[in-house]
Amino acid sequence: MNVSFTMAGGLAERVDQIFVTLDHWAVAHTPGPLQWLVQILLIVVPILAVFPGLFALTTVLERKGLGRIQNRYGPNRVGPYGLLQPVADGLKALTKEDLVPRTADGVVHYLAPLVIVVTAFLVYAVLPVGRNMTAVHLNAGLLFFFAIGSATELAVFMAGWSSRNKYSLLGAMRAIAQMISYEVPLILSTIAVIMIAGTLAPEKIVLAQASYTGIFPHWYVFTPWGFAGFLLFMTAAAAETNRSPFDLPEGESEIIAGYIVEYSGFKFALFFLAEYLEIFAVSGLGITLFLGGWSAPLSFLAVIPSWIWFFAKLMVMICTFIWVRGTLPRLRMDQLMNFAWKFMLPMALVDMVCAGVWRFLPGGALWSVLRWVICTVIVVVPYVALARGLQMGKKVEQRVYRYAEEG
Amino acid sequence: MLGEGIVKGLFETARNFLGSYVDKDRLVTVQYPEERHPLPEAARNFPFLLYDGDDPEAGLRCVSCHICEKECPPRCIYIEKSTDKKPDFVGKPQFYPARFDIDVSVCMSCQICVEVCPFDAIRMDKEFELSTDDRFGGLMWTKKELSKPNEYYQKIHPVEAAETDARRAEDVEKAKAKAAAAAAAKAAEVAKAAEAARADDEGAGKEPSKG
Amino acid sequence: MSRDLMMDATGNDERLAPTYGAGQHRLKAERESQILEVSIGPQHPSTHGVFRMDVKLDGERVVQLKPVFGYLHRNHEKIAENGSYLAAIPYTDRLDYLCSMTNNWGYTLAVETLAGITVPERAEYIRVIMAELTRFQNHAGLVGFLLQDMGASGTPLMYAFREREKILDLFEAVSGARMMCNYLRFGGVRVDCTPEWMKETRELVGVLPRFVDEFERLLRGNEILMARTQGVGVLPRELAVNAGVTGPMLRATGVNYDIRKVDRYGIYDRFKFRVPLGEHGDVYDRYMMRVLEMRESISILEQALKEIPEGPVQDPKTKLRGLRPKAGEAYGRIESPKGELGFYLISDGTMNPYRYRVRSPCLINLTILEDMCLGQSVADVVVTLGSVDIVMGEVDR
Amino acid sequence: MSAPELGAVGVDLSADALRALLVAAIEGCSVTVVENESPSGQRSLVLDHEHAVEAAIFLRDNSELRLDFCSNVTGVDWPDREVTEKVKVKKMVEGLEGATEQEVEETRKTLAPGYLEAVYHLFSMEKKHGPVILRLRTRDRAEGNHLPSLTPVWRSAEFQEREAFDLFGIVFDGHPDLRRILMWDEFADYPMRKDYVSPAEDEPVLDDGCLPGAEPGAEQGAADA
Repeated sequence: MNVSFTMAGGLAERVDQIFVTLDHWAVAHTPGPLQWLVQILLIVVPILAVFPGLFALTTVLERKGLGRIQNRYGPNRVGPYGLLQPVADGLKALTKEDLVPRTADGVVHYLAPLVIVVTAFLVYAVLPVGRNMTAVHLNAGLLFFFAIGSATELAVFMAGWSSRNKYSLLGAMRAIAQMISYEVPLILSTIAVIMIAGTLAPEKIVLAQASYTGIFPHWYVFTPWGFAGFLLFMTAAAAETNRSPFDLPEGESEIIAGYIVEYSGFKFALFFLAEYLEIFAVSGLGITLFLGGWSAPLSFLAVIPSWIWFFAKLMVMICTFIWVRGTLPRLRMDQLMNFAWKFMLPMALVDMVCAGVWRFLPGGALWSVLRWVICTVIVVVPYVALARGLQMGKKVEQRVYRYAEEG
Repeated sequence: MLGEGIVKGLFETARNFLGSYVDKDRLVTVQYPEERHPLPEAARNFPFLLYDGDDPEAGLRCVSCHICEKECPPRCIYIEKSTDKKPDFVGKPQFYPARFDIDVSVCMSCQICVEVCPFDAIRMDKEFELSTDDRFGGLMWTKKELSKPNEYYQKIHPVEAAETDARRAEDVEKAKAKAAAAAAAKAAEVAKAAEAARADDEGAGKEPSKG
Repeated sequence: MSRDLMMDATGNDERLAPTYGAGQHRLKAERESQILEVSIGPQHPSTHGVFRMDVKLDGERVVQLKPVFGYLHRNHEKIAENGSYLAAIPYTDRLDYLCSMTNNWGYTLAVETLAGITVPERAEYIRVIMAELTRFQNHAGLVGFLLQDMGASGTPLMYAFREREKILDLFEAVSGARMMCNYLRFGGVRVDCTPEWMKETRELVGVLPRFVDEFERLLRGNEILMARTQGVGVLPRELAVNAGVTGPMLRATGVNYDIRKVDRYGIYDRFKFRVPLGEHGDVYDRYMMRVLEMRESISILEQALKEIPEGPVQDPKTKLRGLRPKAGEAYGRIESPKGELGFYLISDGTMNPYRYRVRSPCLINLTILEDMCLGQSVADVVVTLGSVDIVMGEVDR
Repeated sequence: MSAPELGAVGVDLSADALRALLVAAIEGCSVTVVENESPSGQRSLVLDHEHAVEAAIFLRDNSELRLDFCSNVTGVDWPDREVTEKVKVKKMVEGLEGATEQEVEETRKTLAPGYLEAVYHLFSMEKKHGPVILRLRTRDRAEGNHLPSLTPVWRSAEFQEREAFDLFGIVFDGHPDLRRILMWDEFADYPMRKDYVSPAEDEPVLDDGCLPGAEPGAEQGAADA
């Protein structure tokens, strides 16, 4: 424990570290041979409790938020303000008949939702949700995150293949193509952060951003490369987790539900859960990398416990996802691929260059202004050029229409 | 192509999100069982039969003329004519329906029966909360279920009902006047006849005294 | 790509095949084994009802598409032939169940042509008001559904339905029903509109432009929408004319043919409105046609509401019940929101029409669905179908 | 509706003028005009089978007419009907004074053969005029139900001719894809014909027997138990 308890922030610190302290206390009061078990349980159980709870909250938040965006009320009948809606949904999913197509590959069909949920939970191991609140301290935490995260592709393809449905197969093919393509810009956009922070451990990346100039924090998002990287990361994350406008694998209006078309009842709920868990995880990673993780946005707000900040930021991210979902139509497969390889990938590389320039330009009053200008130019010019290049060959523009002459 | 259209769209949805909390024009949803839209006067759902007074049997306006049965586009009305007659609102003896059924599972609420009825006997109801836990029963509405008093009509379609009532009152007046005139004429005739009868003892009693 | 466009000639006479010729051209896949046969529909989220497309796919590329209909077939024409002239009106409501007012108008216009019935002035104005309100709500709904097909989570659809709700309230207030209005009669309309109704309509027409603006801000410049729709589902002009495509879909290809202008039925020659024309004939043009026509509808509504005279709304000489037109035939057509809605009636002098035929724009606009979709991906098929604007009630009749 | 005689650019679209044009342009083409007594005054032209496609191409491509838009295609069924007419015949009548030749009025019943008819409503998108109405008549309602297809001329006839085939049983020779369109493929009859008898409405439905207590004797069994 390298946290220094200062007199002034004593109470705040104690509240901040309350879960850590409780954990230590519980482990300390367990008989020696069982300590390893309690230690594991105290890591696993909170994750299994908190994030599915957040999932339940998010489903109702999403439905209400979308509702308000669309000028409706959203669910408001079950419980106060419709807050118990997820309970009703869960009960419904549990009591529904579990249908397996006769021609489906039974074992794989059964395993797919389990695999996807397990991998979705595993990535939380390296996510710092508060000061000293990382489940497993891994030096190569980011690598672990991406390695495990890409295992969901396996589950998706298992689901799509084993269902033996043409729509499932189309959905699975779309999903594989999309996830593999977007993993590249997703990982590349984090490299800029790794270069600057010089570490792969998420908690150290947070600590690198947890200092302040005056009252303003040193978050990476407030630099040109960081801002671009953040946008790239979140776009790729939306694609990676099949969120709108990249929800092609499920593309309801085209291939009905994609790879989950043959799932019903609780298995469907598991897919749903996994999807949201991935969103939380990848948003959490985005927060860790670019938004200062659990650190407070203004220095004097540090009295509020760090884990509250983490979840507050997470909620903001989720709300943004909902907002985007309520606004944008879906891309088409070839456009999606074009976007990944012709825009996202070059931009991620440019962002790396930008980060490198930022890193090696000297500090100082004049230089810091100059550094800002140079790096902004490095990011904006390719952005405009690439965005123009995306419509190469095809003229995509707003059109002006004529009217028939009066006759 | 720089994403400004997307940003514009995001602002529009944000405006709508916030607007739905303040602008009644945006949030048009009505929380149905607790609050309800007032139905417009013209609203229609399923037909019902009108009767005057308190007795649905005696006051039923329908004279079993079968016009609505023939004109009904989905043919969901079934009428059986009575064998005897009963007096209608102006006192003229008329047939009445021994049976008047509407199959509401077939009825398409088109109001053609109301339009073609020359006797103001059938009108459209506004009641729409008709669901029951009985899936197959209760879909054939009989005369008993269909008959509703004029007061009910006045309640749900006040303007229309006022017009109809005025017209019918006029008819009654006319009929009364006619009856009075006829009675006067008859009385004169009777007097004349009586005078004549006095001569040869032939009565005019065979003719009905009332028209 | 080594796939080539295989064109089968329909005959030796080249005059016979000015266009593709009745769905004869199909893309050939490299290997037959790559073909994936998918039946899109009849139960599919974006086939707009019980419509089915037998699609052959090579990857996600369409190499063959056969529309299959009839799931909602109820032989509307036979039903109408068995009933009287009046009894057919409520059935026309159920053709294109989003636009019952214009359906009524098409039918009453045919009967009026057949029997030589004149319509009072006020009724003509009311008809125009109703038809343009219908057009507005149909087009708004279409844009919503199109975006829904594109995967926009229903936001534009909900905005469209929000305004549609207000228009339907107006319909309900005057006709008694929101969708199945059954309002127009040959020789006029069923009941007169009250002054309060007129006032409400004027108020609504005043706020409708705001709604179109909102739509435009939300959608018009959206890059994803443009990328998804421009150059997708292109319909060549000659093919459109030859295949009898009508309505906004035809005008999106640049053909100036609006029956309101051509036939000047009703009193449409009294109003000033413009006919927007497209250039490319793709989905984006079709979408924009609808948006622009919504604005023109508002302008017609404003004029009609200003000029509407007092007077009777039903021709007193016309017998509604038991109409017996002279033996003969008539074809009456109007510009419904979806295209040319025609009614062909043959009378043999009795109370029932001898032949009653609906020329449904939806069905005929689907003729060229395959031509528009070949070589495109499944996602484009859905969007293209959405831009055709079909209602199964009218396709299957 | 403008009367068909009033073409937008002054082209004479009356049935007689068109008939003259067609007869002049196509050798051997026989065209008859069908009168229309109703106020609509929309008269139509009956084309013969052999020259129908030629005539259609002429109507479509003629630079004056340019009837490029075939709006409506439909079938009409005219069943066999008995024509009762009163004719005066000279006949030997056995009278009181023996047989004499006399003019006697007599009702004679003849069976006018029915036919199926395809009606095409043509308009011009270029010239903005119309309608011109074409009719094609089959020989009879049984085997002779063949007509030349005009789909190769106007693509818009594709689905509508299929519909006429489906509902009336008119076989269009030369149609590229003549299948049933609205009824299912196994359906045998032609529902829009006047002599079609629809099947009884109370056919068994799927619900029968699925509902608890709906099967016959269920109540009985419960009572026994």
